Amino acid sequence: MTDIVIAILATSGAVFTLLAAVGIVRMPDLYLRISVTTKAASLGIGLILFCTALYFKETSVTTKVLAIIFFIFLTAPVSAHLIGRAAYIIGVPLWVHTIVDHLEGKYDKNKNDELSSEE
Amino acid sequence: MSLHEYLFYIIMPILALSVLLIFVRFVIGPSITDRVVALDLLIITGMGLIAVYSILTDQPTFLDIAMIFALLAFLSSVAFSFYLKQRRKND
Amino acid sequence: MRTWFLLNVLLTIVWVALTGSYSYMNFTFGYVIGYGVIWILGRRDQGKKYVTLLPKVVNFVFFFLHQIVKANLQVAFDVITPHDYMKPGIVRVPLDASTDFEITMLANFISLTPGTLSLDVSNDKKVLYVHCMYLESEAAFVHEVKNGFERRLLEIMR
Amino acid sequence: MNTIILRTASIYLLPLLLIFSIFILLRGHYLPGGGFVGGLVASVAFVLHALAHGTTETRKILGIHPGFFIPMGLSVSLISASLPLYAGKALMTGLWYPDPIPVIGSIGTALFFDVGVYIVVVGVVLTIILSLSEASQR
Amino acid sequence: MNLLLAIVTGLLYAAGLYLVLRRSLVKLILGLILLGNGVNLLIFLMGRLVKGHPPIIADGKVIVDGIFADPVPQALILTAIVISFGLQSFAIILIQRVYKVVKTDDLDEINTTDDYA
Amino acid sequence: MAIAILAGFIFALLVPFTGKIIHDKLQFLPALLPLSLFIWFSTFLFIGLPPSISESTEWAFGASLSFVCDGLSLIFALLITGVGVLVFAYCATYMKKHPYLPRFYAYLSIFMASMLGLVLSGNAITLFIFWELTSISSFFLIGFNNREEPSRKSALVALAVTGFGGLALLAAVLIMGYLTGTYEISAMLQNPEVFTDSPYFVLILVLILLAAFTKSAQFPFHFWLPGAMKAPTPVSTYLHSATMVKAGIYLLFRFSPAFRSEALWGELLMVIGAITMLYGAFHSLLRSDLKGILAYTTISALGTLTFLIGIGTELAITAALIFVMVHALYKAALFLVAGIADHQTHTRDIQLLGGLRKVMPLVSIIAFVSALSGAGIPLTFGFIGKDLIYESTLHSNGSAVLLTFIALAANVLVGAAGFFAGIKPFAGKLPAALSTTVAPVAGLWLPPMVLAVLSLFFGMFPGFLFEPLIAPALNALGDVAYYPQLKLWHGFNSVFWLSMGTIAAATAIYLFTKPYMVLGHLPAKLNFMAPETIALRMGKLYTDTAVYWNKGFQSGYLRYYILISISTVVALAAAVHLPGFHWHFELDMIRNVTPYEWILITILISSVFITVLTDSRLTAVAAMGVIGFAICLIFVIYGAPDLAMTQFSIDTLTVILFVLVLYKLPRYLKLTPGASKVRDGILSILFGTFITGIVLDVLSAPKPNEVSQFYMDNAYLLAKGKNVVNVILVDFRGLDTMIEITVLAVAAIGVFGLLKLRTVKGES
Amino acid sequence: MIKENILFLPLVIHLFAAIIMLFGWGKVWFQRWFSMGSNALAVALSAWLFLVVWKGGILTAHAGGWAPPFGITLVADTLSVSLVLITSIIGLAVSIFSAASIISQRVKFGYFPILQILILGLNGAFLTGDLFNLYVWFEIIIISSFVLLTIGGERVQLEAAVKYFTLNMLSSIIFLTAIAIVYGLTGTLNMADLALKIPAVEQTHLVELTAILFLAGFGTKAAIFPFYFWLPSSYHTPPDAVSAIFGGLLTKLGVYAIIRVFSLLYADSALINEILSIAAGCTILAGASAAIVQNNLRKIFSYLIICHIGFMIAGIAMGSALALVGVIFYLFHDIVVKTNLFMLAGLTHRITGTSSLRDLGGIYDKYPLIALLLAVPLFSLVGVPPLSGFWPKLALITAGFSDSRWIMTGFIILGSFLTLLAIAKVWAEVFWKTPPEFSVRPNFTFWEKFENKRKLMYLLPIGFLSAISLFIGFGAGWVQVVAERISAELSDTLHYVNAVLQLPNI
Ligand code: NA
Ligand code: NA
Repeated sequence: MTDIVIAILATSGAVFTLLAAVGIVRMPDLYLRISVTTKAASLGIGLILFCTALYFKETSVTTKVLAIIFFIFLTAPVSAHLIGRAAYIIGVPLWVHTIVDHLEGKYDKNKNDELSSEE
Repeated sequence: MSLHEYLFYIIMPILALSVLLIFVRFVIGPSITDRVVALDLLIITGMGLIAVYSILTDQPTFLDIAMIFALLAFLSSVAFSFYLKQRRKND
Repeated sequence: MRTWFLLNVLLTIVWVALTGSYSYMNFTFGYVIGYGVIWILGRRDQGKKYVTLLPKVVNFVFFFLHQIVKANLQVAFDVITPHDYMKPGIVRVPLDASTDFEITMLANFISLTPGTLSLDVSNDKKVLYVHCMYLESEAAFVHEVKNGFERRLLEIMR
Repeated sequence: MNTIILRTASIYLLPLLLIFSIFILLRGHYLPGGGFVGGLVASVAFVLHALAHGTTETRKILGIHPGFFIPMGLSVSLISASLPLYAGKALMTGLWYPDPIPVIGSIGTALFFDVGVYIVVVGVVLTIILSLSEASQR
Repeated sequence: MNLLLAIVTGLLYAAGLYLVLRRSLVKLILGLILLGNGVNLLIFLMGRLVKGHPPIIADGKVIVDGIFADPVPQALILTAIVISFGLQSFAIILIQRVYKVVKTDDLDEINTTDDYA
Repeated sequence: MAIAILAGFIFALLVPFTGKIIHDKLQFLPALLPLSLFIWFSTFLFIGLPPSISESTEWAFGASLSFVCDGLSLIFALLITGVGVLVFAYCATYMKKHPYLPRFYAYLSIFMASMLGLVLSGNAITLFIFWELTSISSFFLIGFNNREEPSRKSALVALAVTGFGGLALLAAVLIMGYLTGTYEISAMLQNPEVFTDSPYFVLILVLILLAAFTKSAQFPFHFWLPGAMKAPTPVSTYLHSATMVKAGIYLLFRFSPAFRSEALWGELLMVIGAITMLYGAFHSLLRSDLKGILAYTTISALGTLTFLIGIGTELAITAALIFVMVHALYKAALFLVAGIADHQTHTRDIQLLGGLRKVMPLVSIIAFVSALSGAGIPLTFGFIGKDLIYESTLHSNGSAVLLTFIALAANVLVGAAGFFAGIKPFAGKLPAALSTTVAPVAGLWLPPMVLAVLSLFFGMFPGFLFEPLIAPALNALGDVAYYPQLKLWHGFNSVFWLSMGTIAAATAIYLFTKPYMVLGHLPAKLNFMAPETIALRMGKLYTDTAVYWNKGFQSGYLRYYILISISTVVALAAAVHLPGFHWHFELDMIRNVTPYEWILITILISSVFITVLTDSRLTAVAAMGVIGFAICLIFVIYGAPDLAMTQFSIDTLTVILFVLVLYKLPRYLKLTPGASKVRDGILSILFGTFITGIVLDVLSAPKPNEVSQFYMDNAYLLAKGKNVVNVILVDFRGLDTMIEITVLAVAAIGVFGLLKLRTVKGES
Repeated sequence: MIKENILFLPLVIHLFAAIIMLFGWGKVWFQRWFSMGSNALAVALSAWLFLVVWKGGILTAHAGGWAPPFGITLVADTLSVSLVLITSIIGLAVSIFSAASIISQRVKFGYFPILQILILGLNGAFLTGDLFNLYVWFEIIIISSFVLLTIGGERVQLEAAVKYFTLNMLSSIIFLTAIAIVYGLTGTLNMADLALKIPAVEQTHLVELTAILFLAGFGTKAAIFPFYFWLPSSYHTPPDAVSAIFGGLLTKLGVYAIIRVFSLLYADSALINEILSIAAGCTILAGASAAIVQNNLRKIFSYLIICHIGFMIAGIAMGSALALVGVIFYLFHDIVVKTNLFMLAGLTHRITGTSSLRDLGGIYDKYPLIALLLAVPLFSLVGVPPLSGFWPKLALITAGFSDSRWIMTGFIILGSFLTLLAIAKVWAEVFWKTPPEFSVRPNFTFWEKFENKRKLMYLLPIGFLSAISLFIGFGAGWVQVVAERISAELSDTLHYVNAVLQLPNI
């Protein structure tokens, strides 16, 4: 029974990961690649890690797995944000079909780390 | 097919294939940020490989490595983005 | 609220120590019992907010999982089919969330959802810039964010 | 870096990673980990904090100059290594408390030695990285 | 796998050497790091490959039964890695200082100490 | 006897601290040292040489402080201390004003002690030690006027030549010691067949001759001696005429009993001696500098001595022994006189000097007597010497006529040169420039006076010398068969006519020619083929080559250093490894490789290539990250979790460091030309292939597991840990870890210093 | 405390000293005095250790209490303890010299703790009986020397450091590769154990290969041809006190490692001896020739280091007992003299403000007593008999003749001759010559401006080492006895192995 659950979870995890992998190759610009990959992979790896918890059925392993998953879900969006932001600042181009860019011109030319205030 | 065989013959290859694909992005770039994203993802996927491998070898202790991977992947993303902006600043 | 949560944790620990079983189930059980005790004791005054928090959290978790799965499938479909359906754009979302913690949580949840990515927060913390993959209309997207993630999050956190 | 998302996240990451690092340190004698990796994780925690908040903030949290950890750690290690000399044994001979305790295992000089390693690593990595980022901000 | 890893080891040595022979300071350090990786792999191989059996005594046991990966090379590599980390970090800072002071990272211009004084 | 030698060294240590006293009140105090020694040695003349004057203390490596005073040593010891007394006394006046007088005395007494040690040593190594010390003290004395470039240069040249000879002597002594098993000279020379019959005989011979010839200024090594005249005149008198240059002669005397039987010895000595004496004699006539003339006549005299020893008959040896003394007496006197002339007139050029007899009649008599002795006029000691020389050449077996002719020619020239040096400055009119010249004080003329008196005394009563001095010396050299008659008058035999002819010819040259004016330009003209020029040019060639070689090797280009080092390693290692290396490929070797391993390897290899080939530094760094990641996964797969953790943490930290540093650095430039890329590529591939081969080779061998098995068995039981790797790190091999963290600590301190420390410019 | 624990003391003392000084970070006077004090204590401890070993024979101590070959064993035979003693003496001298000459800015940035750690590393390397541990000691020496080399961060220092670092790292990598292969063949790292196991390895070509790799690794540290390039490009750049300890000890460590490893693991390898012979000749020639043509005082000394390393390598290549006596004797002499020479260079630099022969001069006229003092190391180096350099050369040349190694002996003689010329030139230029004028340097405190105490601290270590040189020269008999015992111990591998592995003596 557990084995089947594990198999299912592992499969879906692996598939999500594969999706992310395909996505990162296929997506046309960096921002889309980040959008696609970070979460899909996080989800996929989270699922696979959960399999290990189920498989070993030990408190210590489960704790660890939960900790890792928590950690991934805490850090993945932060690093996605950081890289996306850095990319934007250094001028990594958006996809040509991007329809709107509200950030355009918002970064101070001199202090490009600073996003100007709204007022 | 036992769970181990399933993991070994199906899951591992899928993950390995993902790794390869991600690596393709790493190779083709084109911008350095692409490579950074690819590296990040590579490490995350590596965690999956390690998790499966820990089941295959019955060694839960490998999970600690996965934890370290997660931590350091984050750190390197932070560092790279720090660098990218600093470089811009100093250009 | 923190006090109440700590009280709950304390009660859980007492329970676990009393029963002497350190399994996850027992922890959860101890937490539920402690929660019940708090619910009974404090439902009329400040404890009320804490007591009502749990359903909200559960609600949010399900909402979030739903979002994730939905978005994932959408992205997945896009990825595996040859045609690109994306209509990406960077959208300016005005914020009601005011503390750093609230903004961070919101931004992270938005990022975690496939197809959207929080790019930056303005210096005065009033605006969040979000990169969105399937942007049908800007207003709709902003509304979706504000009524979806932001509202639910702020409900829990305030 | 000027992003509240990172800054906020790093505030929560710091204690989490420190706990994790101590965990890694203490169980090193039984399972993978130990003073070195533990120390690295701890320093990574502070480095993250420094990258997010700037070194001044991090120094405030540390309280003392990170370089000070180096002699501290070295002396912990060296003292636990040379304690056996006073007991008439060779340098670094393990002296053990008789009964093992859970998670950590046996308490003995080797453990304190590893703690010293941990502290040294924290001191070294932080000294290097904090001085470097200070120098690069100049 | 022995064969593949032997080739990889050789490749790391070769690449390290090649980079060390360039004129850029950065490449010099990268080359040294690659060489360090090569050495680590070589030490690891010298302990002979054993798959999936880390040298850890299982719960409830007092010795390791059966086959196990040789722990000695692992310990040696750990020591070597840490040491090279110390050296490398110093070297990395050094190249920064060199660049600041000499204003070049071209190794060919860093040869005043061999001049006839 | 050791005390006698030591006295000089102790004196040298004390004298620099005497301060002013040595300049005035106690100015003659230093002369007491050689005087007392001279008296001590003189006692041997009267009480005879007790057979047991040999003291021995083991030192090290076969050297022992053993001193033997036989007849030969005694002659030299008396010369050294005797001339020493006079020179020291002379200096007291001559150098009185010199600020460096104390150290001058120190050098001089070191020299005297060393020279005594040299002639008294019974041990060959000790002899060598003193030999070198004489060279060194000579170096200091030649360079005594240290502020003058020519002085320094001459000192260097002299040291180079004599130092070279010294090493030859060392080599010779060591080979002989090795062959005979002893360094005690007497024992060494007891069975000369041991080395005369050995295959190394010629080598030993050549080495000894090199030593002797360099020290005694034989052609073509003579050139340092004229240069040595840059030293103050007393030094020239003492070292470069009377004593030190005779050290080589002493050596030849000492070893002649052992080598005499070999024809080569005699032939070489005669040839070189003859060339030297003619060369020196001829050159002496071309000089107008007083000391130059004296230097070349000294060279000629040294050649004569070598020549005589080469003839090797008892008569010749006797002649040589006598001539040593003759030469010391007259040449020292002439040098001191030259010093007086210089001191009083501030010039040494005989073209400018003249008529000084009017100012300093006493000195002119001294000079006259000495010059006559040099020319071999009867009633002077020189006559006895010349007499014996002609006798030995005439009685030599073989080409007596030729030898006699050579001796004659040299004597004529040297005699004339002696006149130019000893008579010319005093004869004729006093030039106007010298009109203010005053007579020297007694402290200056007394010492040469003693010498001149002795020249006359021994010239008239040569027999005094034989019993106490010459006979024991001959004895010491193993010659007992024939005692030549030392007397003033032998009758009108051929020897007498030769002597007379010599005098007549020399006088004629002096009176009727001015070779230093007519031919004075010759030395400069022929300079290009002078041995000195050739030697210096060879030295220059050598230093040029050294510069060239040094610039080639120590080019400053790091990559060439690496290239050379690694190529050497690869070449050497391949040379030993390839012959024993047999390897063949089997498919089995890769059959068990799983797909994920293939992928890992693919990634790893590609990343290596990216690192090497990319144009972007950051990509290279990121690719390094991937390499680390892949290696880390390999570690995981093959059971090394600790390694994986550490490797990955370290890699990441390194990447971070790089990243923090990189943006300060310039971008990669295309710097290296293609050709060197190919070259480096080939070397790298060879290196890599070689490593791969080694790895496979080792992996095909069995590995004993004793140590790891011990760790696995005892990690828990004895060291209370279950993670064996960690137990090794903190317990079994904890010392490594202790040092390792110290390494980290040092690195951190270093980084901190690099980043924060700025030294004040200029201060260091 | 058990007797064997004495062995740890020369290590522990320096590490403790370093740590305590790190706690006193930035306290200049404390660091200076504490460093000198601990070095003085170290001399006493080393002397004690020397006496214990001299009386009782080879002493071993097992870190962690693990019997060899399982733990790391420290082995003190006569060679090791002699070198530890000399290192301590040099350490004391350099410490005093540093206290006088190292500016307070450098002291504030950890100069003295790192000096202590460098000495610690040297002592450790001399005492260890474990191959990998030797590598670790080598590394600590590299890193601390690296830091000392760069401390202050002046341009030449940095440039030098790049070369120093790279070539030393490469040698470490080669060394480590060799260790790995040895481990892969034998499964052990204890040198005594290896001495037993290596002969049993069937693939002799691999064994010889490791010998070559070790040779390259150690050869780089020892600065033999063609691995010496790092030395002349770096040794003249750091502060003089640093050059002094580098020049005295670091290359000699390489020589020690060659002696130790080759006498234990590859005794009587004809191939290695052949290679060493060629290397020795080239080393002598390269070093001496370059020394002749250099114009920087410290560079001349640097090249002379190389030349004289060649002497020692030549002796090792000859391999006879007498040759080894010569090598050991030379090692002792050279350590003392080279350290002293670089301090001398420091002193002349302090007096004249320059290290270039062109601008140097006048010391003989102005400071005759200093000139006299400095003459001792200079002429000891040349091997003017009977000073210290003479005796080992005597032994080496004799050994060369006894083994009919004519060419190599010729090289030694040639090297001696060229050394003589180089030093004579130094003497003439630095001491005799009247300098153009003493250079004017802002911010530079000339010797004349020093107060007497500081002058004394400059002269004290030079005088101290000169006295030791004189002792080695005039008391050559005693040193010979020590060297002969070491030579005998080195030839008797079995005795060493038995002492370490505690097998019953056969
Ligand atoms: Na560990
Ligand atoms: Na020498």
